[in-house]
Amino acid sequence: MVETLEQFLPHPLLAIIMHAALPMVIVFPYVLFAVWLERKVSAHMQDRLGPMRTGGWHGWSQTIADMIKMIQKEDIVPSRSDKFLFKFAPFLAFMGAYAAFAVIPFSSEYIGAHLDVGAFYILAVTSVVTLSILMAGWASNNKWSLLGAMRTSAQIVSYEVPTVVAVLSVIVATGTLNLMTISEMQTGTIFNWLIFSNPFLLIAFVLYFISSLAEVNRTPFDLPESESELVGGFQTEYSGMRWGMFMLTEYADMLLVSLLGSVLFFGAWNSPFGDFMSGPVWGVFWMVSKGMFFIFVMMWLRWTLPRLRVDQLMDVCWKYLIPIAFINLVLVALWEMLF
Amino acid sequence: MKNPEEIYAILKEKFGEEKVELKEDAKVVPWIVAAPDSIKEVTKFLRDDDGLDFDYLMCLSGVHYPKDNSLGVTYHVNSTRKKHSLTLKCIVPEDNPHVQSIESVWKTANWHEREVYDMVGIMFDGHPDMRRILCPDDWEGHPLRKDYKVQEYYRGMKVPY
Amino acid sequence: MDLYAIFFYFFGLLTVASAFVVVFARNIVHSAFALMFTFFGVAALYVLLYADFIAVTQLLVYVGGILVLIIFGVMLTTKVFSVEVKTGTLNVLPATLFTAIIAGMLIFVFYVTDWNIIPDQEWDTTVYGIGALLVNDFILPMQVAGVLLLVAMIGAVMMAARERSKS
Amino acid sequence: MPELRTEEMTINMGPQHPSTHGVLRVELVLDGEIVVDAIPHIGYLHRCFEKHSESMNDYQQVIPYVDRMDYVAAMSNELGYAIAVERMLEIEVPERVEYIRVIMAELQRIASHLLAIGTYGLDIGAFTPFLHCFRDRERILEIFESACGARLLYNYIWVGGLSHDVPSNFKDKVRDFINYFPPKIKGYNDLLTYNKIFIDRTADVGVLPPEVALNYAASGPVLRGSGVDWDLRRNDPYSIYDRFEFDVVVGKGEMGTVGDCWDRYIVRVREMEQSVRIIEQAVEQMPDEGDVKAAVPKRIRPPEAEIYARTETPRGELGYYIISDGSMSPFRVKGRSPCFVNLSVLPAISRGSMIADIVAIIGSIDIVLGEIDR
Repeated sequence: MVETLEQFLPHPLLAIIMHAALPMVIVFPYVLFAVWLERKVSAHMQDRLGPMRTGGWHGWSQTIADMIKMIQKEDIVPSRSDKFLFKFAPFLAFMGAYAAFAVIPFSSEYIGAHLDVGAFYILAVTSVVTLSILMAGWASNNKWSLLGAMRTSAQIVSYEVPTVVAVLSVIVATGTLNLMTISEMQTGTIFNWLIFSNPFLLIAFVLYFISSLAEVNRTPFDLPESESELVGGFQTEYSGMRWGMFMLTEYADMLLVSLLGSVLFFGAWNSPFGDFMSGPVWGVFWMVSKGMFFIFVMMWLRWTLPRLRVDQLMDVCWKYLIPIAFINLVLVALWEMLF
Repeated sequence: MKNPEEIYAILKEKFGEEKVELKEDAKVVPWIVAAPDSIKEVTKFLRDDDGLDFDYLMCLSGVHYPKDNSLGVTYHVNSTRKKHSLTLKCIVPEDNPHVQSIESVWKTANWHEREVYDMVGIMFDGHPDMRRILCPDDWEGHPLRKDYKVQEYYRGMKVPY
Repeated sequence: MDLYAIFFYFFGLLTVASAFVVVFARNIVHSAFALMFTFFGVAALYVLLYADFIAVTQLLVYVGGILVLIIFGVMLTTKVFSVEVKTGTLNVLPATLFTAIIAGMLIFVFYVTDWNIIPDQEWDTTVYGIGALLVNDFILPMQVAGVLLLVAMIGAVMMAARERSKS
Repeated sequence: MPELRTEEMTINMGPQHPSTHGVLRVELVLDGEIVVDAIPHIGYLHRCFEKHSESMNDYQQVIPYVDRMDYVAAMSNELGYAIAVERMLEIEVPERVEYIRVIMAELQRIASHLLAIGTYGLDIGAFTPFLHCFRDRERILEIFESACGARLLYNYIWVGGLSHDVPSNFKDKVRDFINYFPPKIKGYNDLLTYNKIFIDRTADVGVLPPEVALNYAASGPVLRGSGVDWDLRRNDPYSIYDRFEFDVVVGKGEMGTVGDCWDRYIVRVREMEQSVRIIEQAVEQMPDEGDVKAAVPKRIRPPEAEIYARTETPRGELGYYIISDGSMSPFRVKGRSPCFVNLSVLPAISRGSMIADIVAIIGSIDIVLGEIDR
């Protein structure tokens, strides 16, 4: 795809930048939509209507208005904070989240970087978000923020293990780390999807989904923010667009794990109806709808469940998810050997 | 179930008339006045005696009696098992307001006594943490005294608005 | 100057500059965060050398693991709740000597080495090669490393558990 | 192995913190996430209720101030004060007034408990039950609004009666509510009470043993959650509570230890069911016609006397210690607020728990700072 762009643009560097910026076209409108959707989903679960006024139909432009408001807000930097790190952390967070989109195959024709270590790369690059949260928490010079940051890092580092092992199950089954190749392997009908190809991959998916919830700090694992305990966790001192960047990161991360989940288990950009409604453009549609479905499930869980305590969170990870994940990995490998 | 007169009889036998005194002419319910330096023993006895079994300190309030130039502490105690209750009082002079703390008898007295100290200015001897509770630590005066005058300035802020 | 060179110099500069910050920053938390950019730069240089697997491993291990650990260590050991986490300069003379010796050795190696320019060619991915080598030729070292890490992990758990049971 | 040196950290929870339910400040001494000590600091909302009352020219004038003590259960506060003054005056209030008062007080108890369990869910991290509770609380507030025009601070129960009569469709409205409400309790139970995570978060947390609870003079759901069978509506009946049949709910330690947060929570949920029972009986027995004011003189002048009268509000034993010097203004009005006493238990039950548990414990005590600081 870079080659196509190079034909129209004066300099190859421009083509590369254009190519790299393409996921933005999906991520930004998605975040605006997802925040609106979160409000609507929560509202309807709680017998409310949610935003109804802004923009007319069901308040569709509420988040756009909010974004404009946030940009206009005064940029408050606490006087005793570490100014540079405080200002830099939100950007680093978004960088980490966005960099991971480079290897997501949005359709059969578009992938940011055709990397042979795609799945591995995503797991590596998302750790930048952890660092940025630590940075934000420490630079705020606020005890609550630091506690939140500590919790986040402990949580993300722990839950990385079951996530990686669950992803590894898929790698064992497919024999490649390249996400495009994994997607292409699932072409055909819905039964070619990896989740239906191996019963243990179904367990792997459940593990993946639970631990990815923790990776992106969503309820019931939203301890880093945990409004009722830590005020706002690492983002307590943030306001305006810097806070908005964290929000953007959170939703971008949600999309990322949902897309990765659909690539690894649910046939990526493949249509569930075989050849019907398939093709590069439909690919984007299927990819995004699958991602949105998992995001909806995440919202559903968020507005249903209470929050775990920090020791229970660690218990869930180390005592249940990790042993199950490892046993499951062996079973996946056995199944692949036998059938 | 015992009425105040019966309880008084038991207390008089135990502590003697100089320590406890019954006010029978009081309206609604009669009360017992105890000496401020023996209130701890009296309440401990009330709590531990099998026949009385007062396990519940309902209320502890401080009152200023400007007519007699004295301050008072009123204890309302109750027994959840024997189902009787009693009003107990300590009267101390305004210029030397010291009462024994009963925090060790009923833990709930801790905050109540702090409140009385804060509002009326009675010192409780033997209290582990005698600080103001509702007003700031450096507030002047005790607001519930009848002759209380609000201070003009608190940390540079004008107080009477 | 082609794109490759631009990227190379950019990442080379990033690596060196942030390494300088690591050494000279007065605030050790700043040092720790600057270390992240050094690791990034190194990872990017690996990418430019067509060593994608090593690059990603670099990110995963150093940025995701070791750096988080370092920052945790920094935050937990010093006075956490103030931004002034300052370091002083210690042992100037031994450090200078030591650095000079290492620098001399490196420069010596640079001069002695017979640098070959390999003609540009289409590079294949390294993942399969590394995988095959790890499970065929180097299976024993890999297993030994695994056992070592396991022992270290059990040791860490033991230490933490002892601490807990005492309190 | 050398000893690992750890430092304790002091952290301020509040006065601006989402889970302290107002302007409470708790000074936490932490060892990591473990709480070594929790010291509540109160007084941020002190509005001199007692001093104000002493400067009032009339006993009736105290009632709006009483409203503002426990501002989410204003009816119950008014009822306690009215009963105290009526006992001093030795007057009887009309039958119909007593029924209306009981209905109002019990509706208020449901409203207050709804708020308590809703915000408790919020403390634990479940947002949805909170809004469901508010939806149902809204119906009660509507009934109150139709009766007295106010939704939060009613000034409705006066000494010797009510400020004015209930509307003609009052009984129907209350009946509608008691038909509507019980299925909703099941909804809360499904959504929150028996949720595994919720149980994990609250069971065995902040255990308050019954002896300690009595020694601290805890009352209301906090005391009953510890398994002490004590309810003033039954043990020291006031108004006409002796005419109704209802159970006193106590914590049994179903999910953990007796006296843990879950027990205190479930007492509130089950008390709502009992309140519905009381309202049902009261609506059936309530006379349709009758006066809503007793023969009270326009200016109340009680004899020289003193009284301690206590009632069971949603949060526990609310006592008024009133001294009259025979004049028109009260000589001393002391409000013995249940939250003030219940909160003093906090340091005793929170040592050794985690930060998240502190939130759970404060929520389970269900404090209203307006009443603590007065």
